Amino acid sequence: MAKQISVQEAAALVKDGMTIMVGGFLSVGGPNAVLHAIAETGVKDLTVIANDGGQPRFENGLHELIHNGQVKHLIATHIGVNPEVGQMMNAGTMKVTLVPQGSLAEKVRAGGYGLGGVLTPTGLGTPVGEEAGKEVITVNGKEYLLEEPLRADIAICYGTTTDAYGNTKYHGTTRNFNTVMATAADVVIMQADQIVDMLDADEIIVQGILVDYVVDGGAK
Amino acid sequence: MAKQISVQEAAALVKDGMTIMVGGFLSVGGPNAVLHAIAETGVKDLTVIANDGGQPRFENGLHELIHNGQVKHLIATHIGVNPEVGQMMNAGTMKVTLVPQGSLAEKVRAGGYGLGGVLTPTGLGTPVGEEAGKEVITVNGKEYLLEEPLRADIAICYGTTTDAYGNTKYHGTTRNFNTVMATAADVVIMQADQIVDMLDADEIIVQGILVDYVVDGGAK
Amino acid sequence: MDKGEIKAYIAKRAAKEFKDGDVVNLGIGLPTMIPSFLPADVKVVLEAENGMAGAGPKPAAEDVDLCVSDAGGQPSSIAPGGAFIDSATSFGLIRGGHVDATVLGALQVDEKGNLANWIIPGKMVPGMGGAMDLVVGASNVIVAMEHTQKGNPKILKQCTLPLTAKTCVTKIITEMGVIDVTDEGLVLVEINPEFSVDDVKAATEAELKVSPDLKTIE
Amino acid sequence: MDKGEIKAYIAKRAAKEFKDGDVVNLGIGLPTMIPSFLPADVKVVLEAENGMAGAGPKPAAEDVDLCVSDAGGQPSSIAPGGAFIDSATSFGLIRGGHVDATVLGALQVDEKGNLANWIIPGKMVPGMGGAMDLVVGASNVIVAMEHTQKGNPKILKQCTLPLTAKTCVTKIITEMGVIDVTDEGLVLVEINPEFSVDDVKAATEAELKVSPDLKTIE
Repeated sequence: MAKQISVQEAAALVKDGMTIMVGGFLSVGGPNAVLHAIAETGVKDLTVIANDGGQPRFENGLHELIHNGQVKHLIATHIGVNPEVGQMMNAGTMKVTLVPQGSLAEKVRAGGYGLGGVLTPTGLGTPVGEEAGKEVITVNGKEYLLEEPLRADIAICYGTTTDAYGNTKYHGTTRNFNTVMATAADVVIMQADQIVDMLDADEIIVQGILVDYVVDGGAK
Repeated sequence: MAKQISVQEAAALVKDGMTIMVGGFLSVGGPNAVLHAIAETGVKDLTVIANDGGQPRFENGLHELIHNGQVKHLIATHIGVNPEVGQMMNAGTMKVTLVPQGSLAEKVRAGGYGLGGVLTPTGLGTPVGEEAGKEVITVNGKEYLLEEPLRADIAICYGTTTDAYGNTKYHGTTRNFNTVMATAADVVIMQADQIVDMLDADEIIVQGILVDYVVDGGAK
Repeated sequence: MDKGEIKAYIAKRAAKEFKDGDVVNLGIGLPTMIPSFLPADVKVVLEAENGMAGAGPKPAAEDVDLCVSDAGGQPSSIAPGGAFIDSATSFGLIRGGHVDATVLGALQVDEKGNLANWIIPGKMVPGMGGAMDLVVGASNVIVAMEHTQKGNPKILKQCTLPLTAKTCVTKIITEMGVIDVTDEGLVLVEINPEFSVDDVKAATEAELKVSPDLKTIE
Repeated sequence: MDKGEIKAYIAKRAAKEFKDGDVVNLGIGLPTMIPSFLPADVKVVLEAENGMAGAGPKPAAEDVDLCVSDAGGQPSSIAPGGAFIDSATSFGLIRGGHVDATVLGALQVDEKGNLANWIIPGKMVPGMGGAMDLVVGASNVIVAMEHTQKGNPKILKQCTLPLTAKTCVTKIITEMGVIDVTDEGLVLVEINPEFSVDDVKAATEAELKVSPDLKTIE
């Protein structure tokens, strides 16, 4: 069984200097209630692994953390939607590491699934490839970049419906990085719109054995 | 839309010398109707990538192909349940390559998802590792085997329920290798227990864009 | 050509690249205009890298589902036969060659088909998002863009900005014409009759061959 | 010890290794007897590598669902809170350290914790199935087996059969006792009172240290 805790209890698990993974894609499928509570704790020097740098509209919790200066290092694929991220990056107040979106998904999955890395053609011959010091490995005459695994201290994920065991399913495009991130952290928090007794075993997207804590994020 | 064809039409797609992937785990979740039709065509010199060597009971289509001598080379994880496979291997009438089950899943996924391979600790220091000529790559001080991708000419997969678009969902433990194999072949055949007009987009396990042909395997 | 018509003109021509059943990923901006120009008998499956294999049109205001967006974060819908997918699956489909074409904009393209479209160091840093995977994974990579940027060529001998990927572009469609990227370099295969071949060459820094079969864009 | 009691004795002792909520993968044969010996307050989640994170007991004949099997291909069931999974997910969970323990048999184990359990060249070729992944991925690798094979030691100085994995075994449970695999070698930590320490040593080819805290198996 996953333990059900409050948004404040979930937020209190995040400590200064931790590396956290945050699910969501711009304003869809992010664990905003927990992120908002983290913003309120004032925790700092976080390294955040996420798809993007949040979106400065709606109630975007990732944007809030960044805006507050609580993030020391952002590892993401796209930051253009939140101009503040680029400004902080250029001003040197926040370090930003850009990763191709598909490579980020595989790096997190590799971290969660015990792989030492994956070989991808993505990024070859670009600033995120050899130039960034990544190893080039040739398989059957074709070159690939070795993308190493990523893990975090805590993954903060969103789910549409979660059960008492932590099993989770999704509606719409809310899965995004939530599914792989739930595999790749020492502690996994699942913020759900709805918590039910038990989901159908055929319909589960994130397995309950991955989830440590369930948080009621409130129905949308 | 995926094209719906008969089991015989599906079987006729398989030609002498082809490499085929066959979903299923022992007697659960295998595309037996199509395999039985392939057995009847008498096609030969097949290379088969599958979890196991079939089970010599129930209506096991993979066992039938092997028993008939239609398989030249079997790439599998476990052959102990079908003693005939070991006998053919030792007699030299069929080549057998054994692969760890988790590595097989990742090799097929890599083949289907455009990765040049994955790094796994599984098999290090064993006859399927360095001794078999696999490259050892060190990441962050830890050794891994480079497992290269696998692909096939045709993947013959099973699904519980498939829709007109080829979208497929599963009941029970029938998913096994069907899901990754559907990504990793030039032509993908999905034998379904049931074919419906359209599945709920939130419930799909194998995406229709992967599936070329749908075959009605008949309800169990 | 009238500035206000350029994007629609490019999108309309790009729409001719697809056949019924193709799986296509469309970048933000101009490429999203393409579906409205598809012939009635051509239905493409839109892959949205944020989570749909089979996206539908932008929903009417009253039909908006906040849990369904496109890769730009804008409200979207699922098409009949579409499937919701996670990011690892989405990019598996893309990287694995299950997407027939991607259409996207560019800052620069060069003679070898190298593409730069994700960063202007020190100025614009949007990040590559899914672009690097898309241009490596999709079977056809079509750049759909205005031919020049404030009068400066964007089709160059060699890209000067950091690359998105090497030798990935297969075709360039602009308001001036259609250029194939071939082993022998860039070849103008279709032209907008409002321009001459010399006009196109003058707006192109790269060496531009002209197809002996040069056609007029209809 | 009575031959007919050996397997149950080993399974009963192995059942004490788990705490409530542990995720455990059980090999075919003897290990599958373990759940029936778990205390009432210890519920483990059974991972079945063929496709369940949370397997239930063998169903009664009238409840058999042909689409639900265990990794041996035998009818099984899903437990409350269990999830059906595909092979890539299953081994991701295993390799990624999300399985707390695996209990499996062995042909040979040695002083370094090396394990051989998948092939006797020229004779028995069952294949490794999921074993190689399980012993590399699970946090605890418990070998539960009869101490000897037809009187011959199976706990050796060095495995002679092809390995399943190097230095992977953390504990060995037999009808004679419980042996921890430590950096200093094999240490007998518990003993079946029907045997003397010398009996155990005589049945073990590997050097066997004896814990100063040696306990009796209850």
